[in-house]
Amino acid sequence: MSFTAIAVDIILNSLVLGGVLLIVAIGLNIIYGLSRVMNLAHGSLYALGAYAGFTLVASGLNYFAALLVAPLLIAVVGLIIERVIIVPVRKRSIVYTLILTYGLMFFLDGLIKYFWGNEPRFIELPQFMRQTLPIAGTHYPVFRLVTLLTTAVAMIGLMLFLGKTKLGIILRAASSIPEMVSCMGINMTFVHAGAFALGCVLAGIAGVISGPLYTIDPIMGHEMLISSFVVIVIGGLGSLRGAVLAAFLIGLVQTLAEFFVTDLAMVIVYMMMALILAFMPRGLLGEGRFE
Amino acid sequence: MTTILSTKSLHKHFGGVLAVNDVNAEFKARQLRSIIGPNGAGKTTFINVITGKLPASSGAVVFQEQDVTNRPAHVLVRLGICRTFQITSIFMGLSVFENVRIAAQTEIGGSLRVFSAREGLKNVNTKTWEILHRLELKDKADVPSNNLAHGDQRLLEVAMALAGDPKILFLDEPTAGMSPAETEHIAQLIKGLTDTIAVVLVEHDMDVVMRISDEITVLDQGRIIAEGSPRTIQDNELVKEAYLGHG
Amino acid sequence: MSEMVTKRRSTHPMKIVALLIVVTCLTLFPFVVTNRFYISLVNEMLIYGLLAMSLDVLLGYTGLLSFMHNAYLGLGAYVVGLFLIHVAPSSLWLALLAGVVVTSVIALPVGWVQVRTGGLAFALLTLAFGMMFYTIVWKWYSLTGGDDGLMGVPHPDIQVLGITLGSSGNPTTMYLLSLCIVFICFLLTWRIIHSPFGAVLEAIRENEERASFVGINVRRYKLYGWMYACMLAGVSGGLFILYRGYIGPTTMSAFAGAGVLMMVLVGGMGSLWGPIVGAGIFIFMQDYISTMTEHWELFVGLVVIMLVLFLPRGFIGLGDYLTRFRKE
Amino acid sequence: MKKAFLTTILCVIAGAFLMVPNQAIAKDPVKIGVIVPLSGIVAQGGEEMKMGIQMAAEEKGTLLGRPIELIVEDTQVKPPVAVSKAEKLVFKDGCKALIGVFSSGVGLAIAKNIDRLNVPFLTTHVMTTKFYGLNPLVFRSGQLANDQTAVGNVKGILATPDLKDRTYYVLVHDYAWGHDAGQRFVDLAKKNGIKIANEDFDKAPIKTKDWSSYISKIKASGADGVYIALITNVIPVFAKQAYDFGIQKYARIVSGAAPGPVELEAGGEACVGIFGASDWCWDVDNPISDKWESDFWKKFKTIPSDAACHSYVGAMNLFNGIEKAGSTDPQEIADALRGISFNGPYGEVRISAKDNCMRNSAVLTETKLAPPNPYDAKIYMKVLHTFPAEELGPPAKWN
Repeated sequence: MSFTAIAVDIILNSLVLGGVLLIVAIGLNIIYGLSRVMNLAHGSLYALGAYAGFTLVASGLNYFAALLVAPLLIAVVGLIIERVIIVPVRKRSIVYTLILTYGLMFFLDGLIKYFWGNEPRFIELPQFMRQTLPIAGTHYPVFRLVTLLTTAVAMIGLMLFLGKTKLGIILRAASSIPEMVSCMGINMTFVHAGAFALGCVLAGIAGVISGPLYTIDPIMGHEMLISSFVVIVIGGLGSLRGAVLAAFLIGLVQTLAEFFVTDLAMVIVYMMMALILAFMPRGLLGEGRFE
Repeated sequence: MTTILSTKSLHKHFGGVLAVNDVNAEFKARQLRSIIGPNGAGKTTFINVITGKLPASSGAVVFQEQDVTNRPAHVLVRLGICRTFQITSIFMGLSVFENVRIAAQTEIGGSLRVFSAREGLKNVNTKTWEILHRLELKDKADVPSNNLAHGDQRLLEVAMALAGDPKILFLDEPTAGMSPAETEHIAQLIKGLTDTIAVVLVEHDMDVVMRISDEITVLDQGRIIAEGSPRTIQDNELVKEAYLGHG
Repeated sequence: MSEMVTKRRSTHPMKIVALLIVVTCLTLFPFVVTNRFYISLVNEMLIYGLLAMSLDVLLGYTGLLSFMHNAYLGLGAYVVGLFLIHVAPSSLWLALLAGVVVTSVIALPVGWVQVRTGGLAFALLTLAFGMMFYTIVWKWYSLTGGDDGLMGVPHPDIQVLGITLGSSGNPTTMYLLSLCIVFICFLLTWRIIHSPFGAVLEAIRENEERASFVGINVRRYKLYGWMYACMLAGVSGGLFILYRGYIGPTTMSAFAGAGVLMMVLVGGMGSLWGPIVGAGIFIFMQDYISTMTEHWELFVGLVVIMLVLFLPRGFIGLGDYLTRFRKE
Repeated sequence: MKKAFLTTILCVIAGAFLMVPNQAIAKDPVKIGVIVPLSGIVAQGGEEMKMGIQMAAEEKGTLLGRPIELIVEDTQVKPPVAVSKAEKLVFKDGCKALIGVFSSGVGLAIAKNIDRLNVPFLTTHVMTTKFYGLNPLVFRSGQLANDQTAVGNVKGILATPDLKDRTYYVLVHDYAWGHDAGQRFVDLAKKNGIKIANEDFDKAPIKTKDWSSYISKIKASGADGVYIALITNVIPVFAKQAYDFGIQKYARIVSGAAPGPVELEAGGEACVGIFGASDWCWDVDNPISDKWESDFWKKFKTIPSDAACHSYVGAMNLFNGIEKAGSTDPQEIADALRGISFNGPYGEVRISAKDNCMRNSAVLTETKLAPPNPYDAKIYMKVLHTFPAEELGPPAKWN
């Protein structure tokens, strides 16, 4: 295999990994930025999204339809969670929210185990996505390319939503100057719930696309949660552009590390995080606005 | 009178918005200077930059001929630049005595004595009682500070700032939300502080400002538009315009 | 954070009496119940009690959340175990010292990075760094035995001033050693928490901004608090490996970290003894319930949620509540 | 009041947990501790092992005239957890023997503590070669050892034209068994002239979900064969991802541990064409095997797997050993187990008196689309060759 072919493989792999990381992390970051809740159960919602996708596809739904429906289901679950257990602690110290959502994470994992059991699950893909596509001397799976495309579409959609729609503009305004928004008569309850639902939609999308990418198992969310922390801490808490930068940086570093040193791949990622934070405590693009 | 603290062409911007624009101010020892201006004039931002809550974008803060720009807050406090906040900031879960005691302990020292009882630091206790006495909070020493009335909480914050032995004290709207009687009490107290230290007052209550200030600085859109005695400020056309123009 | 505070400050004589009674009962326990399984179980409660107490120094007194404090128990345990295997199989005190020193040396740069980033990022970073240690321990097969764990750690004799008190392999002797060290650590921590230093930590917990505006170097004191908590965790790790004789990376996993957090929550933050009681309850429940249900995670999650929503001050909160209830 | 109410509820729930009585004590049963993984990555295998042991216990009915009580504990495939579970089973519950164990790490950990536990310990699913003559109380009965599978696989590769002239990329799971299996295969393959692409083989973390980096490495190495020693549940995961990258189009996969039939179903067509040596699969044809299969299917309604089968064989050996010893004394049971033999689904098996490990024959299988079968399996392991026990040998020093 030629050098270019290997390089193309590595670059595509790191883009796919970075893309999934980005969607999960940016959902987490939006919830935090807009409603000041650090949701540690976000990884479990992502897992739930994957299981929802699995069940929908297994019951005969088209993969792309599942990609639309499952995130909405997760959004509903997220709204229920937000209304029922997050609202009561919103006024308390953030430590309580952290602990509460940490408990929620284990609860959701337990629930997943209870309903779907322990065995790994796979989302069946339509036949055309099971092919490989020759690119620069390598054969790359079509569905991985579709995954990349989905990531891009989701991100562009998110940008348009936040930048162009009235709803998105309100949400963004609320994140920078909450006092002003409540002066303008916008209901903060709506902003908080909206942010949570939006984050959950993203978690759901990530869940469905990583179904065929990896395996679906009850603890798939744990690793993803930690990785998305690394992303948003490196990128800067609450900074969306920072998250994009950090996600692809980590995707690349992790893929390279797995290819060349294999054994200590994750350790290298953590070390990189520690180094970046030692010199930039607020992350790459963090302004410390949300501190 | 000697200048104790001055700013040299101080700037602070948030993104594209200039909140503090080329401010050169001087604060003199044993003088009460008020900073006034319409809402959003950059008063709080200005003292946030001086006291180390926010980093300056450019310019310098000079304290006793020493450049202290962008030093961390705790260093400035140890040098003698203390402050209170617009929104009461005290240790809510602790008693009134403990609130002031910690401030005094930090100033006097002994924070690293891990094997002695905290009640055992004699100098700290003496100083704490002295300040509580001076601010008439002595009777409430054992009350948890979250149970205090709003006025007393504001007063407690002043007490904590005083425990740091300030050379210059910044008070951000100390009378906000107080009854007329409480306002009068705290106004007298502030006036009395200038016997020994410099006080900088950010205040909306014009009555108080005009009555107790030695000098007044008027900020509008991050710039100083007027400076001088209460009388000259009252007659200044620019000031009237600034207040009326912005409502 | 004011909800976390216990206002009791004075040392009531009854408290000292109660403490003495508890310690006496614990001392007599292995002579009354001779089944080695139960002696080991209570020993584990004591060790995790020490760990939970050290987390309480961070969470309940400094207001810092560490999701994976168990990582430092694990580090301490691995260091002591490796020291006993490779360096000196018979020097128990030297091994414990090495455990504490190495744990501190590792915790220092981690803490330094963590305190620079502020409160929320601090909590997230404890998780990320915890996972890093977990990954390293789990990957460094040649040193730690990876997933297979560190097995066959020798059981040195316990010697004080040249007198041999017994082997650490004997459950009863080891139990008494743990009890003794946990008790000393408890007294030491109690002293430190009530010192001027403890007052600074409390101030940081109550209002970080105000703390820096009365002249406290917040980052530095957070780091001191962190270091002390990690040292105690190192001690608990040393005891853990001595009593178990083996350790695996599971002890350092995120799930185990949630367990430690839950011990503190169950017992109640900001009281030192509450978390120790919490550890006892937690380990008892774990032993009891995990044999009955495989859905242990569901249970842990539910209890944590319930505690935060309805009983934020844990076991002590319940005690206070009942006292008030009776008065009414 | 709301708080008071909820607090009370919480207390009542906690109280209820404490009030549930410990298992009602039957009339002095012989307690056997079953240590299997019921959560984590190999929970499926653990379930199957449990079924096999249950089947043996029901077939036996009683031991020494007393009922058999199986107490099952979940190891989570984590050695330290397993040791504390073993301690609990022996010291608290009073089990007279321990059986089960998936994963060499877990097996070795318990073996290291066996003198303290002081009960016979019989593993049914441990493959490490370190078990030969490890401890008088420790036995292996059931699964083949790594040296035996390596021999089986190498012999199989040499005997199969499609596999013979390929270059193999070796990828193992990063723990005791994976390391051992990988090393054994590499050594033996080199001796027999089979080409290896990476002698310093890859060790992937057990948690690995995204195999794309490893697959890129396989592609980059130019190998046209892959030797994997992965935990059986992961085989379909790996196979599927490799399939997506088109690896199966030009390369053949040989597996150190034959994949379990239930997992194969999940992998679908991606799992076709995986070779591997095993002791048993339902394609094995003999009357005992056929009867066992149908009994198993009737009882559990799940495809009979090798994990269930050799756990059954192991449990039968243990129970027969206890009967033969005539007591529950650990040393007497151990003495009785040495040299014991049993004629089960995969023929006559014998626990060697020299090294406490079992000798049995093996088969080389290839996964194929299944013919019509009573278990509704879509994929099955077809027997290609059978190797008698003598050919697989353990090292000469034990024979």
